[in-house]
Amino acid sequence: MAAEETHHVAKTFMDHLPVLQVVIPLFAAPIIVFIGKRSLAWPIAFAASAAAFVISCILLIQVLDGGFISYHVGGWAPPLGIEYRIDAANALVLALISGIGTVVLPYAYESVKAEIPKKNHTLFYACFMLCFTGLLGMVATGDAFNVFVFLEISSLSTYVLVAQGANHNKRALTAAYDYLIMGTIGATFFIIGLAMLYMATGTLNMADLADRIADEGTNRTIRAAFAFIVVGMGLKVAIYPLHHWLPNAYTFAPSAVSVFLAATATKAAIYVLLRFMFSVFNPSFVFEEWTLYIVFIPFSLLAMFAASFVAVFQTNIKRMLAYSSIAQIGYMLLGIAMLNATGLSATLVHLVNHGVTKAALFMGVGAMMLYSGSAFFNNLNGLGRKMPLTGAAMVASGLSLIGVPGTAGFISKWVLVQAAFENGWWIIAIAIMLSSLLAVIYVWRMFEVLYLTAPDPQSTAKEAPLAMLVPMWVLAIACIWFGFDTELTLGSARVAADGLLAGSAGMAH
Amino acid sequence: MIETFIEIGLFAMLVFTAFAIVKTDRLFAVVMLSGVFSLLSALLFVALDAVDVAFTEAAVGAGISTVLMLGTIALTSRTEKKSSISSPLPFIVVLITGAALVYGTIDMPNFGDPMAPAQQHLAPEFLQGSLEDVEIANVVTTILASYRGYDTLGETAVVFTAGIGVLLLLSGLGRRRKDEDEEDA
Amino acid sequence: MEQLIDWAFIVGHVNYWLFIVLMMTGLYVVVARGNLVKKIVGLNIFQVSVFMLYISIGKITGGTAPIFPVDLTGHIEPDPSIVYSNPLPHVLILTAIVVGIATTSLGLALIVRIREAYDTIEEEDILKIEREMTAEDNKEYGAAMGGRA
Amino acid sequence: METSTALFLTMLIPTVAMAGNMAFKDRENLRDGFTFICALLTFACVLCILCAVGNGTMEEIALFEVVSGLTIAFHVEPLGLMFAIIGSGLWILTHLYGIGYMRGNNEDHHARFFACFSIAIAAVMGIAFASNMFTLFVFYEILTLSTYPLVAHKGTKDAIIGARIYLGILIGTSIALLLTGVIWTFVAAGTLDFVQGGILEGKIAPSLVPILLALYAFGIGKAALMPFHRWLPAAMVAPTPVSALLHAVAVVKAGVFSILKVGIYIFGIDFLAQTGASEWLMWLAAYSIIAASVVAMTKDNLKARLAYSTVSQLSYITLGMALATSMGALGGGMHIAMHAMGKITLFMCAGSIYVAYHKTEISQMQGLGRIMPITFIAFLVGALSIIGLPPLGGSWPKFLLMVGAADAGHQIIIAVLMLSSLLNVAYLLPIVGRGFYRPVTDSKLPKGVAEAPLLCWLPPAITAFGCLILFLYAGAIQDFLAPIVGL
Amino acid sequence: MHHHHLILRVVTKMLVGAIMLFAFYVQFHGDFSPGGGFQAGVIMAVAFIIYGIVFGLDKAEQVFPPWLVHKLVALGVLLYAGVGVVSMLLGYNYLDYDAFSPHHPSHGQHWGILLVELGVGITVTGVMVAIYYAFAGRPPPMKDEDW
Repeated sequence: MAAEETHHVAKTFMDHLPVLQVVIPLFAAPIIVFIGKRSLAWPIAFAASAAAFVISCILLIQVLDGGFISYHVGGWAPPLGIEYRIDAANALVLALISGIGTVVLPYAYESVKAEIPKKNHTLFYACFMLCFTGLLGMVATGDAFNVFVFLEISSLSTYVLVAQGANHNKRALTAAYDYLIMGTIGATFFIIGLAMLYMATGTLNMADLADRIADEGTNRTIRAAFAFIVVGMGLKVAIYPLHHWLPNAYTFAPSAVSVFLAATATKAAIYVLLRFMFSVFNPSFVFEEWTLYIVFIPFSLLAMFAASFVAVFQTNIKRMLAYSSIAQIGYMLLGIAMLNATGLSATLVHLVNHGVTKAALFMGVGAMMLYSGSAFFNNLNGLGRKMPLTGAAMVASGLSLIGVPGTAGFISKWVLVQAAFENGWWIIAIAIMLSSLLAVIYVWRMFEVLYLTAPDPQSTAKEAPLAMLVPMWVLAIACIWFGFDTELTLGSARVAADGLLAGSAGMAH
Repeated sequence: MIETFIEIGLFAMLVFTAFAIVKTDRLFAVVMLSGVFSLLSALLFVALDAVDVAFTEAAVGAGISTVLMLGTIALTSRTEKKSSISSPLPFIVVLITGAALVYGTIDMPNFGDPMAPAQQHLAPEFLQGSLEDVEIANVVTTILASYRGYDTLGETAVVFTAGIGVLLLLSGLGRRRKDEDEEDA
Repeated sequence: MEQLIDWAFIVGHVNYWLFIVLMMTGLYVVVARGNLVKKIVGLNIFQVSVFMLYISIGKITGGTAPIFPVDLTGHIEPDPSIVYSNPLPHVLILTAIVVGIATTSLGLALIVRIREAYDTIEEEDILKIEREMTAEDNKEYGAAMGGRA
Repeated sequence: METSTALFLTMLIPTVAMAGNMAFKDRENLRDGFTFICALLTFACVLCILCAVGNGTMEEIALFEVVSGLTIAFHVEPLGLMFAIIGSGLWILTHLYGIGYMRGNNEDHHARFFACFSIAIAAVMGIAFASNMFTLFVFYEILTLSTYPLVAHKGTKDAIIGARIYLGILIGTSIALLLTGVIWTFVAAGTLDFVQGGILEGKIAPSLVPILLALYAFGIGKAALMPFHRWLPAAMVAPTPVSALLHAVAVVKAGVFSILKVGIYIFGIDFLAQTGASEWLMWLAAYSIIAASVVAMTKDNLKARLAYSTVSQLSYITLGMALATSMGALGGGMHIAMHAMGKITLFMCAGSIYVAYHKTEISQMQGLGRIMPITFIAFLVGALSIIGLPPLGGSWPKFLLMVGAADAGHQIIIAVLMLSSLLNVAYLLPIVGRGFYRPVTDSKLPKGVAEAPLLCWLPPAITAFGCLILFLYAGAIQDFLAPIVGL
Repeated sequence: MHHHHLILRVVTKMLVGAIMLFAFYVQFHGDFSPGGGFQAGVIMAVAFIIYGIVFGLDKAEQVFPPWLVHKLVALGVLLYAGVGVVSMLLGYNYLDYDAFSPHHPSHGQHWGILLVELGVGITVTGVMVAIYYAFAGRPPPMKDEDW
């Protein structure tokens, strides 16, 4: 560093954005605990997430031309130091995560009041901030081991957040425990993969890894590393046969947590999977040599049909939405397996669209649970009529989940099917459509319960408080908005997909 | 050569301990064996030149986590119930994973090979950097706190997360239990 | 002429395979055992074995711990004749150990809560209780829907 | 007024009507009056467009681009304009009738009912003026969704099940088949614009054309081509004004209209004729015509019988397209108008009978004609038009279709059309016969003439008269539509 | 819990001091020998835990009150992250310790490493003690004697 000292140029605020994005919420968590005042916890958390959201938007705008921003944490140039590397792919996911976080917090204000004992509020918001930080950190970083560290921050806080549902139903505890076991196995698989990669290349920086794998070709160690990383992250993503932790975790978590997790946690993991598959390992290596077609396509099809089918038979809306999430993850994986720019942009755009849609739906259910006490269909009878604004928001987002034209979900489906046709996969295209029909069935069941059944005469339900309605409607309007104006979502997804498909060349310094 | 024998001896003991853990159903013994496992692994780390890691593993694995586990079994139960159903699935999972791992080892460089990529690519630069730029004798400290200081910040955040997680699950913030009980009442 | 058994290869790899045996023992305890505490112990074994794999990556035959010799005033006295093992895996594993203990403590805290809620820490008993809860939910909410709770 | 402004107003005004219905929820007269004015204004706008454009075409107006290459855009061409005229014109009458029916029948949730109704009309306008397949698809789905609450209106178990079938088939076919076909077309042709002569020629292997056509023909479930016709009878649980809207004006006509659009502007009549891709569709449509008529004869429930009659009549239009001749397509286009006028008359009559005496089964209608003469005479006129007897409008399209069939060299189709007419006679005329010539058996019925409320019998009387008028102006309609097939 | 042996109590009192001293040694000598903030934090926590085991939870909570433990938990992270923020305010990258002594970077590095290790130590001490308090404060299902 001695050489650099003489011509050190002072960094400005704008230069620090990539790291500030993560550090601001990271700072917020201990501040909340340190101050320890219940009344200040929420404002601090909200301010931090709003700041992160603004920063992520600025970053996204900066990288939309296809370039990238590299930030050297600690002043050490990669591959020695840890690098933050923002390109269109992770800027998009960062914007999604921070956006959802910012929208969820006002909602959480009311819902946490109702669901979590007062004495735990301060710690709850601190934990929420840590989860937020972890997700942002694992997406922003360009260092493979740093992914693991931030993955664990988000995972550990998630387990705790899920367990907070125990005040309501004790099964939240076992759900959190199962998630902890599965999550830890996943994370350990991930570091086994990293160990093998490190053994074969001697580096941990993603760009450097990509270069060295591209230069030296693959061997059995690298292939095994790939398998372990995919399975490890697959556990976090809830790829179909590895999804068992997800339904219980989403069902029994407090409403605000379900909203946040459903919209962001699996999405961040999918991003990491994409980053490794396309940027670190060469796409041609990943797919031709590994014939992932044979692995990814069957499992994603299985997810699309089996999980949707299971969702149809649920009596609890939250669990139904959880299974629907597993099915939707199938669509995203299918987009990856298409291995063309359109398919990859379908994955990325669906990642955003589905995040927004699912968050809105979980918010609606959470608002209704304030009065119904549970998310069982029978307890929600006719609530759509008693809570017209909540119900309308759920209709809008439910339509987006089906993929009705004019909604965000339609755009994802369109692009995905287009990608299938570009590859000449007629059967897959029809399969996508058929599986989305299952979504029609389960979403429509929800609508019927909300609108066409007689409400419980003793129900005291009234419209949800404003603090819940506004976030819900922001997301519901986003569901519609992204169905018409795709400049932001699909536009960035296309840039990101091109960057990812460029493979290691896209990571070059 | 003597190193190899020590290592093999340690390995044998580790494997023995691990199998004993599988077999035993008294949780107290399991926890103690788990502590033993950690201590043995710490010894192995010393043999592999990782003194910092050995120190940590001894403090954490044999110390803190044993204490916590003892605390937990005091609060829960002291024996494991034998499972009535035995499924071949776990065994298959383990077998497949193991096979994948063994497959991965085939192209690994030999153990201790100074020409392995891991020794050739970045390690010399770290050693050099610690010597010249940072001027700190313990290279592990240099990398931990400076080169990869951000990882360590993350690590601190993980510890912090665990701390507030346990507080959220088992007690509350700030007060002592008695005060809380009064508030609840 | 290639040898039938490549001894150099076996000697150079046998410790990896031993790590794998340890890892798989740990993993087996996690997936096969029903006692929640024992699962955590299994997880520890699994993770510690992975740590050993990492540390063995850094080992150089004839090397020594990566700490430079210092004189009495604390100044480093470099000695080019000493070979140092690779310190990077050590750093990674320090972080990973901390993550491991964090996971363990959270898992144990959850177990304590589970015991208080279910009065057991055996997976089998818990599943039984949960099945009963589900059956009750089904009776109350499921009949009309023909589905499962 | 700019034509483009008028075009947007046709969609905007019904939307405003919807908002008005929501806003004046509890003030019945204000609400219904407001909607009526909106209906008149919409019709006026359509007429404005008619005056300005005539049977020419107007430049495309793009609203905005969703994805590159996919725009929400509108244009005016004769077929769409005709559909818009029918839709907006009949809205006025259906609205009047709806007010009478809903009030006379003491139904609940009037505001919701009329609001959804208005949205459905807006969607019809969107479909009529869509200038590409994407826009058409968007409005097609809006139409499905907005009519769902109408079908489920009563909220009874039957209504919910009927609505499920309705929605399940329409959404199911449109997403699984139609959308697949649309995306396939987009990938193959690179555009979805409606272009005279089609966009697919040379872009797709001839052997795949029948498959793509099948995706469209079955995907447009609203055209009720067998075996995807079940939603139509299922939707009969809806209040009768809805049935009138669904089965005469908006929904089914949107379906066959889409089929014609696809045949003419996506595939192109010539391309279809060259490849012979539509031949199987022609036979299926012919089968549909006969089979649905036979089923209709077995139905005692009046609305169910009319529903199957609709299934049969819709296949005329599909058949017109599948013949792949200019005359056939023209006949199909014209049948949209003629059948709309005839069928809406029949439905409104059925509703009048229900409002006045709560009769739903044909066997209960003995002698009812003498009590409600106007209703039954209107019904007779509508029935004759459907059968295709001169001097009523329905005779012309059948004639054109036969000419088209002859052009295509399919004499059997001519026989099918004639047989179908006979079957029409067999299932429609006995209803009138019973009404007039059988003695009254139900002692609860009043003696002497006692019609349904004014707003219930007047609209069908007007549309019945319309059937007569259309006969006289059929030539004008034919000339008006001629440009769509390049004549 | 309150009738432990006298010898045990005396020895513990002596040991606690020694353990703390060792913790400080590990904390501040990490530059030259194995150890650092994490290990020091664990050792420091062990001192309090032993004290708690021997003298009882209540006594330990009097000596080291929970509110203080919780503040320390947060303080350590704040210190660590704060070092990064300060380096940022000085115009350097996040956690670039050169900022603390631009003309002699290695001094800056020393300062930075010292501070962040201290942050780690504080948090780890706090967390370990907090976890111990949380577990020990939970009522057991049955008394030790009943097993």
